[in-house]
Amino acid sequence: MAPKIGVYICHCGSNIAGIVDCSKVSDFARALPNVAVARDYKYMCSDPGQNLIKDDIKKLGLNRVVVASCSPRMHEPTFRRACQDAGLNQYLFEMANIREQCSWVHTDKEMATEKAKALVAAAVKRVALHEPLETKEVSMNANTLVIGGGVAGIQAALEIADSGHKVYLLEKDASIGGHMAMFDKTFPTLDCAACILTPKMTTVGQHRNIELLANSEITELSGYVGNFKAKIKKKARYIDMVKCTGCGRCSELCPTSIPNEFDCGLGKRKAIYIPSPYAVPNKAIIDAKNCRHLKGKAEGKADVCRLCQKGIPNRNQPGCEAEAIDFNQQDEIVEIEIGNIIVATGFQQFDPTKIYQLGYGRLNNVFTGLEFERLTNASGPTNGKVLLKDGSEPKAVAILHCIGSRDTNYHKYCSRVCCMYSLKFAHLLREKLPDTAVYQLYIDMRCAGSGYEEFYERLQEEGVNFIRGKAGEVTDLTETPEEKGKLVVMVEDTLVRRKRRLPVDMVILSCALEPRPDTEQLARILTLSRKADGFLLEKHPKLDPVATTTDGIYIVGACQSPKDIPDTVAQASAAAARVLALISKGKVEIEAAIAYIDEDKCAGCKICIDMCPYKAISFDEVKKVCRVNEALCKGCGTCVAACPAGAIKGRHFTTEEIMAEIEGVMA
Amino acid sequence: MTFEPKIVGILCNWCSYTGADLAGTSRKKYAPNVRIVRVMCSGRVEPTFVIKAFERGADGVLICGCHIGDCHYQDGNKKTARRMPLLKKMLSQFGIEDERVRLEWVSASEGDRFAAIVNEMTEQVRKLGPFKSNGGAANG
Amino acid sequence: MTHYPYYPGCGLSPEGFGRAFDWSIKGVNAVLGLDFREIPDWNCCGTVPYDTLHEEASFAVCARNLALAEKMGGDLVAPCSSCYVFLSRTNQYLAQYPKVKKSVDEALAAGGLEYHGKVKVRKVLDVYVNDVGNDVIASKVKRNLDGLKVACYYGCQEVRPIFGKDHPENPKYMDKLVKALGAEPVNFPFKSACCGGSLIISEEDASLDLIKKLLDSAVSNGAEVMVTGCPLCQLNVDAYQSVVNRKYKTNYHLPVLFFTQLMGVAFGLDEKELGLKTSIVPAKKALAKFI
Amino acid sequence: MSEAKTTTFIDEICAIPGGEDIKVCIQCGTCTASCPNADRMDYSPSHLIAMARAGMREEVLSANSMWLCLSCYLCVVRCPRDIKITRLMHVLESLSARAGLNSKRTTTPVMYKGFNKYIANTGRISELWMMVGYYFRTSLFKAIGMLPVALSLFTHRRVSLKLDKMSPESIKQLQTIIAKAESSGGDK
Ligand SMILES: Cc1cc2nc3c(=O)[nH]c(=O)nc-3n(C[C@H](O)[C@H](O)[C@H](O)COP(=O)(O)OP(=O)(O)OC[C@H]3O[C@@H](n4cnc5c(N)ncnc54)[C@H](O)[C@@H]3O)c2cc1C
Ligand SMILES: Cc1cc2nc3c(=O)[nH]c(=O)nc-3n(C[C@H](O)[C@H](O)[C@H](O)COP(=O)(O)OP(=O)(O)OC[C@H]3O[C@@H](n4cnc5c(N)ncnc54)[C@H](O)[C@@H]3O)c2cc1C
Ligand code: SF4
Ligand code: SF4
Ligand code: SF4
Ligand code: SF4
Ligand code: SF4
Ligand code: SF4
Ligand code: SF4
Ligand code: SF4
Repeated sequence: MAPKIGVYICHCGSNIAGIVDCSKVSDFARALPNVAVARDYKYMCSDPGQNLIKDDIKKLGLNRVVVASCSPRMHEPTFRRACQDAGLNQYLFEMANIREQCSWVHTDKEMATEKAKALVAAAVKRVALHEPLETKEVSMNANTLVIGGGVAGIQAALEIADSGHKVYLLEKDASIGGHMAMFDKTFPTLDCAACILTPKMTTVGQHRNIELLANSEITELSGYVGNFKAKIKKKARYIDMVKCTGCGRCSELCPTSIPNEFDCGLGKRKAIYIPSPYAVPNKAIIDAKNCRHLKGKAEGKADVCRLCQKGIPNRNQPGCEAEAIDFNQQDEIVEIEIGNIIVATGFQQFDPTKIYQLGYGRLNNVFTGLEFERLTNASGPTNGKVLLKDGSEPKAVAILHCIGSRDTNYHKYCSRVCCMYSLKFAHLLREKLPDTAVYQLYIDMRCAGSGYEEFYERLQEEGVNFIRGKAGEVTDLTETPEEKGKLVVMVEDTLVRRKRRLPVDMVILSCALEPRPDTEQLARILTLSRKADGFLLEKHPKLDPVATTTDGIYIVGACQSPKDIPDTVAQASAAAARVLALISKGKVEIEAAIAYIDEDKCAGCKICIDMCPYKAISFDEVKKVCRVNEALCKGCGTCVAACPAGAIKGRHFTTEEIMAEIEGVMA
Repeated sequence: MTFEPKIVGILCNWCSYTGADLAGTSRKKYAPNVRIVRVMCSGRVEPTFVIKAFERGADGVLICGCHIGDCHYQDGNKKTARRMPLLKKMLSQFGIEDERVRLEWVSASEGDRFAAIVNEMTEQVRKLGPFKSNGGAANG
Repeated sequence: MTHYPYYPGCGLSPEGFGRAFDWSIKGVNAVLGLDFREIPDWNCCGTVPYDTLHEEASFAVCARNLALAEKMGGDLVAPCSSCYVFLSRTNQYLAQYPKVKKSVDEALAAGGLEYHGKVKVRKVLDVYVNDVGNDVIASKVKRNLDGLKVACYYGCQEVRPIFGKDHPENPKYMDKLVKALGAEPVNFPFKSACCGGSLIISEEDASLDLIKKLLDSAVSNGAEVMVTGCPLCQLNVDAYQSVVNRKYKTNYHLPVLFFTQLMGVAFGLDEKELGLKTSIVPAKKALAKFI
Repeated sequence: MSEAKTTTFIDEICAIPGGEDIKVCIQCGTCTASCPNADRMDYSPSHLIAMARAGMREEVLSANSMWLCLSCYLCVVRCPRDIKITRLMHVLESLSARAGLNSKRTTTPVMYKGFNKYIANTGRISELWMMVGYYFRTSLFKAIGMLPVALSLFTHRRVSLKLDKMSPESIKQLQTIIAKAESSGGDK
């Protein structure tokens, strides 16, 4: 059937028409071979715009369509659907990108118009060669993997599990809870973090639809939306999870005491320990790096310590009575099959030792935000008392904003939550130590959220000293008697234009939220992309902020960008809804633009087999030819380029189609 | 009038094409000399595409893919990189100068970088002048 | 022998106030097997005053030296911190601003020169620590400076404008070198603070204040000598110590040496060759054990 | 103060390489908090930037602030917007001197001018002659105060009456280069 092509040039208001002369382009298109009709219109993606296409298909009997407008990443699905509605196979459509890659990036109208013409010519040449393709449907595995057990992962897991579907919740640490579990209060409502989070954590631990894989990490992923296979490494815990009752006797016996990560190193824990009072799972774990027995074993020493297991019999102190301790446990790899994945791996706090002049790690009583959270937490190392390293109470505290954020030397972005948690800290200080002076050193107060500005005003009323200026330096080199023994914060009060030296006892650094160091590795395993700032990249920042470019994988919470708990939870619920929608549909469409091997041309050289990243090509020993597994092929085309016999066809990206496009842009 | 080179850009869908889109959404201005052809993966690029472009009058070809390690299809770009020496050899047989063909890694967040590469390459090719094919005759 | 083009700058020139730095560098180089070759007929880098009042020409003034060095090949060594900053900065601006490059190229061409931006500018300390290495330096020590308490004073420009290899506020590489000589670097929080050298003539009060803080910190941390790699710092803290004492009623007697002089002492070089006597606060007492 | 004037002053600053940084300052005050001389300045470095952006040309150019900058670069190291404040200070000095507005409450410009004359004439600088020239032009009284320092420098062979000069051909070459750079005035 001879191609009969309709070409539609979009003005996109003035977005395109402001630079590209759209009527000239449509005149040009009209004269191209095989073009039956060419029109330009204000908004092609609008209903009237789409109707233009549908009507022409029906009335003029078009069998190919080209739209020149925005990026295909934006509206290809829209126009494909319009074609389909009018009875045309959706693959008989092609888009020319004359906005993102033309009108928005050029200033010379004439050259931009010429370029737009070339792009349209290319699309017209290409579309003439398009073939109708049928998308296939495969069934959908209803299980979901959630990676990361912070508030984001917990929320998503619960919503999916509650609707009756199985969830694997993967957490690399010994307990779920993430950062929120470390807080005492949360802004702006000052809810007790434990009161709102621990019930959810417990529910996760007991939910019959949730399989909690704590102390575990993902190592490999294969498959595609609806049918993923993941390899999970369950790291040895040295505890039998079934037998352990979480009684804590073992910890009491253990002689090895080390800084507790959960308390940011401000408190101590044992080598065998239960991560926190509300840990889920509430079971012991042995820290192999510090356990005397396991260290000894690694060095070939036969039997060191084991007090936790054996107890101290002569003092009538029995060891673990449940016989739950198992020093022979090994790391274990399990494989699970799932249909969807939600990534909720969160953030890490910026390490302020990098900013030498702030004295963190060098001067006593300079704390990070998370450390201060632990100091105010009733179950923290000081039982919630705000104390200096020497055990006394501070008389003056300075809270320093934007540490590692909004700073080209570290992170350019604003971390979005630190203004608010700094206010929270100020409030907790006013409440716990009413006579202590509190200074907030800020550049801008960023309090955009429901009830946030009101919280700021409340803190002003509570008598906190707000100084507009970023601290330049924290020093213990004092100059006057009243500074003696204190930390001096140097700052310009930019509202009065005076350099000030603030003598205080405690400095809190409101540190940036940054991507976790293993984000790159995780992105590689899951084939996700990252943004310039290192956080995971969403599919579209406005219109699809929870999906990724890989179908079936969603990102939620602080692994996408710094965000607070309300935003995190909203996003987690959104992703859960997306997953549930797919599960309820039960089927997924698989890509039709994939590779196909012409058995007559295939020489059986097997070069393609090694080329395929998805092991989609197998060799037929009988016919001595290769074959593509349609469910596994993702259509990258690497094999097509590599086949010496030219036997592989990359559907929708055939050599002829691409060549035609190249000829077209050069026309 | 200054010589306006024609350059064909072959970009992978996931990183580089998205990066070029980002240059657009952030309104970065760059030279209008590059016309972009989209492929799913830089690993799809065949030497014949490049030769075809020159044959049809291109003065340069720019190939862009995801950074090594970031390939949407795991390591298609590594395969592209491995094919480059072969491609360059073919090009020299056709009398095509090395500087006329560039392979660059551009991620989805590097709109700036994409614009800079286009400008730089346009200038470079402008300096080289229009490409005149020797039809590959000299070396067969 | 490794060769480097060498730019002594006005301070280290034969008539300059920091000539002892030049002498001691040469002495130490002989021991370490380094060859610094003076750029023939170099000119003053112009430093702050020139940049300030003739910003168009200041790049060209620096570039003339770079062009001459480029002909010689190799990394250029500029001992004075200010020369170092202004020469490196010229490289940076030439690369960053086409406008600057154009004007400099034209100016150089008028003088029959050209510069292609290939010269890397480095400090003596950087060459010693990173090209020679502290191990080699330690192996040349003849008189271990055991027990000598040293305040390593880097000054502001040595490490600052991101050209350096060390931390811009808490540099350590001079401390490590001093340790390699057997001496003991003391805690000295002001090690990269400014001495006010560039304004000592016109804004004396401000500068004296800064010098006093330096002396205070070094002496209270037990330093017996201060060493530095900047001729301006050395001049300032040495020559104005008596003025500080007069103004603040203090009584500092802290010898201020070039670190190369200290190296020379450890290598057993002759006191004269090192120009120890050019120090105004005498170093004799502090170094008595070693010379 | 008209808005047109506002744009002009900013343009003037941005036209000098390095001056354009002024646009991205977020007025955080880190530079001032770090500056060893801020307390002596008429306006702190960050204040000066704000005034410049507000188009307060005369006030900015007649301030002593930039002349008190020690070129210690501490502000540059710490500025969260990677602004080369030190360079900006030099830019303002240059504009101030050209406009003839330089502050009379600091003698730094006089010193700088003397310094630069040496470069133009001999290609190199002598500390001693520069000091002599400076005190001669500013205050003889101060010079007397500095006599002991000068004397001690002299007795320790730290300064010399001789001038270290380049060869006449090289001086000529340098002068040609300077003349060309100033005439092409790429920066102005
Ligand atoms: C000091 C401070 C105070 C704050 N105070 C408040 C407040 O008062 N109110 C508020 O709304 N917000 C506050 N926030 C922000 C809040 O912490 C975040 O919004 C929230 O923690 C984000 O939750 P998340 O689940 O995305 O990430 P996280 O809490 O970081 O949880 C991520 C989880 O994933 C796990 N994980 C990471 N990588 C992997 C992997 N590869 N495999 C398996 N598991 C993995 C981690 O171990 C962790 O359990 C504060 C932040 C800070 C730094
Ligand atoms: C000047 C301005 C510029 C902005 N620019 C940006 C920007 O650049 N980027 C950005 O991300 N955000 C921007 N925003 C914010 C953006 O507008 C909102 O985030 C967004 O519109 C919110 O969408 P919505 O659907 O919740 O509400 P709306 O857009 O207000 O839509 C609500 C709809 O509900 C209908 N409706 C109301 N009541 C009833 C009823 N009782 N029954 C039936 N229908 C009802 C209304 O008619 C309306 O159609 C901007 C906002 C403003 C004011
Ligand atoms: S390991 Fe044993 S002793 Fe320890 S918590 Fe579990 S049951 Fe109790
Ligand atoms: S073996 Fe000893 S060190 Fe190890 S966990 Fe048990 S009691 Fe602690
Ligand atoms: S939220 Fe506030 S403290 Fe945090 S980076 Fe943004 S402005 Fe700075
Ligand atoms: S109300 Fe709007 S304009 Fe004002 S601070 Fe909030 S976001 Fe900014
Ligand atoms: S590379 Fe081509 S010819 Fe070789 S086995 Fe694969 S399809 Fe067949
Ligand atoms: S196009 Fe070829 S290489 Fe790519 S996934 Fe499909 S079969 Fe594998
Ligand atoms: S430190 Fe930088 S951003 Fe902050 S006020 Fe100074 S110049 Fe502006
Ligand atoms: S360089 Fe100048 S402005 Fe900057 S901190 Fe030093 S003295 Fe202050």
